Amino acid sequence: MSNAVTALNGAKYSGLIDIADAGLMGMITLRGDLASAAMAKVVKSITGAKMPKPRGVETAGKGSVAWMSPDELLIMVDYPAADAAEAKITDALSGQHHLAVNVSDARAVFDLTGDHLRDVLAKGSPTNLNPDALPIGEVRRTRLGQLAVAFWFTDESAAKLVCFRSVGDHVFKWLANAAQNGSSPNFHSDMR
Amino acid sequence: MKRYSAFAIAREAARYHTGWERAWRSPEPKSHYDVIIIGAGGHGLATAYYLGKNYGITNVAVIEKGWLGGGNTGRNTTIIRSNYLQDPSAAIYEKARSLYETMSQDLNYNVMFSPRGVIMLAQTEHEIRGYQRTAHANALQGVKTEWIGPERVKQLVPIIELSGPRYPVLGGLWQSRGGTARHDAVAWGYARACSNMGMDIIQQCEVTGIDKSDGNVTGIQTTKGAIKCNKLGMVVAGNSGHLADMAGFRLPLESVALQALVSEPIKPCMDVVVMANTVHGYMSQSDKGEMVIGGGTDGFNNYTQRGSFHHLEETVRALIETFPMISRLKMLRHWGGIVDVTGDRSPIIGTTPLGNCYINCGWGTGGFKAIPGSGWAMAEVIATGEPQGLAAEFGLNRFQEGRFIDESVAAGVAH
Amino acid sequence: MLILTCPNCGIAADETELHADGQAHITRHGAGASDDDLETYLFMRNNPKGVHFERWRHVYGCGKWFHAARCTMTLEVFGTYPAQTLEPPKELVAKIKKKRPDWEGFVK
Amino acid sequence: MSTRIQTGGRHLDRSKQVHFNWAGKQLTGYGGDTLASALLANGELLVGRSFKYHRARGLIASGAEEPNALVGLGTGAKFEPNQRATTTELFDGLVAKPQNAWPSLAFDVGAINKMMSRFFPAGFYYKTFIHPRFAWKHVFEPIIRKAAGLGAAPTEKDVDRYEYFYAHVDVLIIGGGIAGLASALAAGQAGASVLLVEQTAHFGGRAVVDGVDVDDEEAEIWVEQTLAALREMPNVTIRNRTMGAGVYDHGYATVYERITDHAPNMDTPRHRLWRVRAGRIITATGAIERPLSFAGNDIPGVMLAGAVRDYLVNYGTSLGDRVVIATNNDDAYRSAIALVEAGLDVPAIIDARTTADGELPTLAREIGIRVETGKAISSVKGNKHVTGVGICSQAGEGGELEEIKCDGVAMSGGWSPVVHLWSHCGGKLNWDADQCMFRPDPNRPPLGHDGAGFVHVTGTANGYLDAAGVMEDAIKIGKLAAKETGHKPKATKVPSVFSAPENPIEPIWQMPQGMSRKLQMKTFLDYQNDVKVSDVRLAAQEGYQSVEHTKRYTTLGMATDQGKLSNINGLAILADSLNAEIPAVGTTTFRPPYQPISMGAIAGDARGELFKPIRQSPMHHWIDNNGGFWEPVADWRRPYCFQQNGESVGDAVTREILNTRQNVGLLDASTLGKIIVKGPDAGKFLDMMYTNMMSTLKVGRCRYGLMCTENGFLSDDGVVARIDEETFLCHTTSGGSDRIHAWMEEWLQTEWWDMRVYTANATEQYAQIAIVGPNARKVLEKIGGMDVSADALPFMAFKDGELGGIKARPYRISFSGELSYEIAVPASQGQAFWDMCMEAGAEFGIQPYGTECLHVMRAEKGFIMIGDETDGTVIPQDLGLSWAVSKKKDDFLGKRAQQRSHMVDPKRWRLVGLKSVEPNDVIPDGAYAVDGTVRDNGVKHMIGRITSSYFSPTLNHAIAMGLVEDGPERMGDIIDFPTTDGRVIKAEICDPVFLDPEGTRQNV
Ligand SMILES: Cc1cc2nc3c(=O)[nH]c(=O)nc-3n(C[C@H](O)[C@H](O)[C@H](O)COP(=O)(O)OP(=O)(O)OC[C@H]3O[C@@H](n4cnc5c(N)ncnc54)[C@H](O)[C@@H]3O)c2cc1C
Ligand SMILES: NC(=O)c1ccc[n+]([C@@H]2O[C@H](COP(=O)([O-])OP(=O)(O)OC[C@H]3O[C@@H](n4cnc5c(N)ncnc54)[C@H](O)[C@@H]3O)[C@@H](O)[C@H]2O)c1
Ligand SMILES: Cc1cc2nc3c(=O)[nH]c(=O)nc-3n(C[C@H](O)[C@H](O)[C@H](O)COP(=O)(O)O)c2cc1C
Ligand SMILES: [Zn+2]
Repeated sequence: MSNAVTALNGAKYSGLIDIADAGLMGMITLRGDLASAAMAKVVKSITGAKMPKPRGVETAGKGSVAWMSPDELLIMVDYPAADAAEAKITDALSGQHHLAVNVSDARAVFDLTGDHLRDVLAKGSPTNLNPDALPIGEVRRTRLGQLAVAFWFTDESAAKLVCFRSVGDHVFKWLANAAQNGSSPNFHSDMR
Repeated sequence: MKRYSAFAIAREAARYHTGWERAWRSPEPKSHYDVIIIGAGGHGLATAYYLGKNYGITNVAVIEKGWLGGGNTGRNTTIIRSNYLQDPSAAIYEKARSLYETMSQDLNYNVMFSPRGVIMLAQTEHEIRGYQRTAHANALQGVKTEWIGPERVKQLVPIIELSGPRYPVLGGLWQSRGGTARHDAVAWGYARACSNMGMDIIQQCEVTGIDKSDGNVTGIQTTKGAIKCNKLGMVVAGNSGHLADMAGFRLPLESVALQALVSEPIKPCMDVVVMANTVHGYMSQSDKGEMVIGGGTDGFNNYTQRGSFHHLEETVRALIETFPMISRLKMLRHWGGIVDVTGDRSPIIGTTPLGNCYINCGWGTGGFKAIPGSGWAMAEVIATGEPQGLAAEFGLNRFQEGRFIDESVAAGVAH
Repeated sequence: MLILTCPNCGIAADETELHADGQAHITRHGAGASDDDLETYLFMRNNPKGVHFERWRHVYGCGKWFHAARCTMTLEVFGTYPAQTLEPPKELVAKIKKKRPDWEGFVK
Repeated sequence: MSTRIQTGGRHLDRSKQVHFNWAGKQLTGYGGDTLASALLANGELLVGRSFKYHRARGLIASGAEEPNALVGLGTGAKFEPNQRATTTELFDGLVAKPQNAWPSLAFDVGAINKMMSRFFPAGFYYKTFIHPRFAWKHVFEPIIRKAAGLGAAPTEKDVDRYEYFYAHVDVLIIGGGIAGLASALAAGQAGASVLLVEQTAHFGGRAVVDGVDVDDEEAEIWVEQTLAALREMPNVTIRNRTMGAGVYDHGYATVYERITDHAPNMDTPRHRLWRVRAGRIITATGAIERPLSFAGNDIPGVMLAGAVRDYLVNYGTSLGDRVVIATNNDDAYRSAIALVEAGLDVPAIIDARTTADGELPTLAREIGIRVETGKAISSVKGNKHVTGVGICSQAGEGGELEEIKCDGVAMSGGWSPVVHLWSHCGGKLNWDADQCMFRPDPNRPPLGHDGAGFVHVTGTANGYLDAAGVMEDAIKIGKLAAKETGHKPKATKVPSVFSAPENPIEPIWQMPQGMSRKLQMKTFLDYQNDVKVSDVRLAAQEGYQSVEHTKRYTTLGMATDQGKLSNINGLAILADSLNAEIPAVGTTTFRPPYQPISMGAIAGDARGELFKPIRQSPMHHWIDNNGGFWEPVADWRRPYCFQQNGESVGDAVTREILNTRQNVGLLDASTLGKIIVKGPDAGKFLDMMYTNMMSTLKVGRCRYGLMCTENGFLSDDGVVARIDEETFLCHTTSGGSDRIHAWMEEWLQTEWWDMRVYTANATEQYAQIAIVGPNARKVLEKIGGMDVSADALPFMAFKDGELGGIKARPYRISFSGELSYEIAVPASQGQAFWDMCMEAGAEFGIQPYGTECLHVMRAEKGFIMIGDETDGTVIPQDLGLSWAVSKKKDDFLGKRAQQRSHMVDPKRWRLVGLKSVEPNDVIPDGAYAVDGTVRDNGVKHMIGRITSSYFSPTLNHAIAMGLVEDGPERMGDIIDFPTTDGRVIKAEICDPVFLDPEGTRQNV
């Protein structure tokens, strides 16, 4: 897999916030009965994390798991571990109706950091980005500009953002444009 | 009725214009009419006009809940063209377009029909093929259109950007005798002519019920009382579903908001009408100088005459890509109209489950251009009681048969 | 610019994150249906002035469909509920009745 | 003459000189000036020409309501027409020029219209220019267009940036006068999150100009303190130069921030359009003063009394040395007093009321001003500026009693609350006859998502003219909004507010009362659009009686100021003409935006590269660097062909076809949709989705499938592979992946939620690369890693394994009729695999090929293409695809619809091949076939049409596919295709499979 490249190919930008290609990440879309014990168990064994609450993201040593919809999780592990994790889930849930798909290559992942994070994202997303509406550790699937994205804050000035691979370039350009120095609306960053 | 002319104006100027008479009467409703038309929009008024003109039927009332011409006729972007793909559409829109050519003279009212030409831009290979198909069909239908290349487009519209980064202009379908007209004047001109034939246009009178007996309409209930009639025509655009509900039948349509906006007026910079369908925007410049811009429809049922703002964003975005100079113009006003969109996006003209009740609706986003043709056809249906002539293919029955008149197939839209 | 709360994920979603898709609770008429039923299924719509039940998808969010009861005259939203039902929940119908005493009630 | 005076000028920084250019002249103002105040200070009274009559016009107002002072601002790529001088802050290097005047503002040729104005009453153009017919388009319209239009069109591409910003707050407060500030404080103290916006650069509004006292000190002090307190609050955000533009459903508001208009060299976006979602919106937008309707009320030097005061107090600028006041209320006396206090002369106050004995008039008399009651202005003397006024009695018909020399007139017809934003989304108004104003009806507010009112109005906008009332109302409303958004308002003390008490206004809608039609023709209502009292009366007389008809007939209120000054005066005249009450006539509809906003701001950042997302395949950059000639395919870009050193697009396509058929070609097929469908009911589900039977497909095998809409029309096609007992992978067209995935989910979620099926859109997980041509197998064998022989991997099968060390799944499917493998590899390794193929294939003649080669090759094989052979009205049966429509299945989507009478009509056009009689004659795309007959209505009868048409280099012959009436029964017939250039192309009907009907090439 040495010849694997991300859609962003290591792109970086620094302005109101720092934008960076988060590199290859192992991701599995898991659909099924989120209430089932077997599901919680396999999620735990793969990521170390517990089952997230609606809209939640749980992170532990080996990986993270994000709640995507009432019957869907996004499991995040190291890129090389994804195939094995997928196989493990399929195996563990063999008796029950579910779907596990490796989507590691279908996405582009960004690391975003900086104090103006909420201000930059709010230039493109209609979702409520006030900290009480989107606290750390909650994932938001929304629109950024014209595209579907998901993001979550890992602390007040750091977030991960995921979009589809084919539009990684567009999202990068969009973010870089929105993060140009001197253009902060200073709504979230100054006032709160 | 005093005729309008330059001479009449000069005469009136001498007495400070105190001698002009009313353009139309505002009578109280009579108890009975041969024909009642509900809806004093362009289509309703044109129907009444041709009932009188073509069939000599003048004991007619046009009932309007608000002010005449205040529905979609008073809030559209006034594009007139007839380069439709399907035969029945091409026929009725071309009839309408040709009637627009002489409307000012026919009505003795300057409706400012301005055949300045309409270009529909092709911005993808798919669109090129669609428009070439339309051009072929139009040639056989007797509708004069022409496929033109990008250089010709630039000649006609110097402010256009041909090589937009996303959707370059690859050419266009050009109808040189398409154009615009002064929308309010169309309604006013017909109203004046109808009133002059002795018809009653009753404004501020809302129809609240339909009286029926034995599968026929006997009359209507209105906010100004009950009125009887021998025949009833419903021509109420976005309110058609509501009226049908009163009459006890359902229609294959939904009412949604369509929006438009105007910029502040500027000196003439664009002489033709441009439609960019891939990016959902169309624009023309009015005689007063505003850029008149139309956008997309909302996805949800709505009767508020307000649309959602994001459609304007999309439209303006697209038009700035196509005409970069408009970025520093300002939006003066935006508004919405409630359009009635049918299952195949083509209109309905014809009979209804009630014997003597006729319907004309479903013009959706594109019926201004059809007003005279539609009135002509609807008058024929009402007068003869038969769905025939230009209306023949537009009956309600087509939905059950699966016989659609679908204009969207060749990259076409309805505006 | 509507805002609707998605009952599937709990987000009060902006209209631009949603996809609207017309009347809800339409009965599918497939193979063997009469001409009338098929026409009703495919084309005939209530299109009311007033209370309307309709289908939405939280397309830029959880991706799930849901239903909303909304007034087409004021755009008031009476409530939203999951799409996996043949008719609106009773409590919602009661709530609407209370707000709109003249409303004829849910008709398919 | 207007000039700068020594004293006053709250906003001015007299230490800072600012140089600017007006109409080619270099002028100087001060920091803090607006363009309007600087022009006035420079004695530049004449600022514009009106729309219709090109009349000379001066400043009327000092703010957003200004109708006359519209200028062309900036140059080149930063030129902007129709910019209001009153809302343009002065900056060094500003360049502005007058509009709608030629050759110059002072001497305007168009002004000839003015002489003719008697012939151009409202709506004259409806009554003339009717004959001869062609003349409208060719003679009259061009003249009218040239004369109309205000500012010049920009010519260059805008170089500025724009952006959006989404903000969610409990309370949005629009307007930063004392009302807005007090509401913000009350709501903020209660803990609500507050956004307070003020359109100008300054807070405080009118109270600070009017000499109001708060807690025994000048209002300004309270304003500063309140601002300071608000700035301390973390839950409050404050923005100046930010206008509430529109109020929309469900608490949505557009708010227009002009970031760099006052300092255009800042390197930030020029405008930011905020989209605010607010729990409650408070509009504290104040009021706008009305002009008085007297003859000559548009002559430069006639100004609103409040504006005269604004220029004096805020900008240390006088309208003139001798200013006559005309009024029907007490407020205008403040202007008189302020002028006298500034050392200027007020020859008289002409008060139309019969008595004026309130505190302010008394004070005015005390300081020596002559007050005339029951009087009116009969005429304004002067042409390009005021030289005097004629006085008459208000009750009469305008007989002049006296002429008073003056160089300015300050008029006040009373104040109209700014109810625009309240009304945008349906808020209703009541007529307050005592105060002569429409004010919001709190019982009929705009309704939000929960059915409750979501807009409150406060302060003068809510009809309170006295400052104390404003303050009390504002605090109450601020608390109410906080409470309604879930907060607990604190008990606060209402500051004590003092302003001079006022006696009632009297309704004066024309001056004098009995003015003749002739005078009415000189009395302007709408300055910008030149609508006069006579025009409104004419509209009423002619039956254009609805206020909406009057508006459209006369254009009253349709100019760029949207009738901020004229609407109320106009409808009062209309009411009078109709003998109706003002509320019965009503207002026209208030529509956003409050003031015009830039198109740039509406479009935001989505311009240029960011205009629309372009989806890129994993090999996008390689293709771009290797001659790829792009074509948009849905949101993707795909290479139409790969151009090699200078060859034409057509030549490239021919080369690619021949090479692929003779050697081997490489196609990036990554854009094809790939949807995984899994579950115990997956087969059953797909049997409903596809017209053919999918549940019987064997694991490891592929099947071509068709999908239809419920109307029976073909909507997508693709190959389905069965991965395991429960799992299928469905390929869709490039444009179809999202649509078909959504379609599947829709059925699963909303109709068959009992089916145990999950789907996932895995389109972008894979790069999919097609290796096509006789040498395809050799290339893969060279790469190695998997047995790809015909036995191990037969036609219509697939296999999981590795190729060249990369996890791969080759499918033996063919869209070209050649030996072909479509290989899915992880997207991240797509480029690596592509490189491997190019390298390994070099010795076998491998070349990449694009979409056009793909299209021609599939047409040679008679394969249909969604979007070419289909257009949303075509059913599979039309295309000879009945074999793919299962007869065994009970049901599938579209089945029933395909049985309707029109769908089974034997006259439906059906697919055939068409071979031009003349081998090089490619039939144009979209051409129709005719049989020579003509229908009753003159239309030439059409019997078919072309769906795809190409020149086939393989066959060296023009080929086409088309739908033809009775086509399949007419093999060998020659039919005619007329072209738009008048030729007729003849073509023979044939089988659509032109090449290798037995399939020997692909099945090896
Ligand atoms: C923003 C916008 C842009 C458009 N652009 C174009 C364009 O560029 N070109 C084009 O060709 N078309 C365009 N259209 C479409 C076009 O405006 C309409 O198709 C056309 O005006 C419909 O005319 P009408 O007479 O059928 O309806 P309307 O003009 O809406 O008239 C219907 C009348 O019925 C009255 N009515 C309703 N219910 C009752 C009742 N119960 N009792 C009494 N009266 C009642 C209404 O008040 C109304 O006056 C556009 C539409 C909109 C909204
Ligand atoms: N006595 C009278 O006849 C009379 C008449 C009018 C006003 N007044 C006095 O004026 C004061 C009114 O105070 P107030 O606060 O209600 O009004 P105000 O006019 O003082 O303040 C309103 C503010 O809102 C701003 N604004 C208006 N529309 C806006 C928009 N769309 N977006 C952003 N900002 C916008 C204005 O620029 C202004 O600063 C009181 O002192 C009152 O007594 C008196
Ligand atoms: C072709 C056209 C041009 C228009 N030009 C103007 C204009 O110059 N100024 C203006 O204020 N409104 C203009 N309008 C908009 C009308 O004022 C009005 O908003 C529209 O007719 C809808 O009516 P409503 O806003 O009263 O509901 C125009 C409308 C149309 C259809
Ligand atoms: Zn959701």
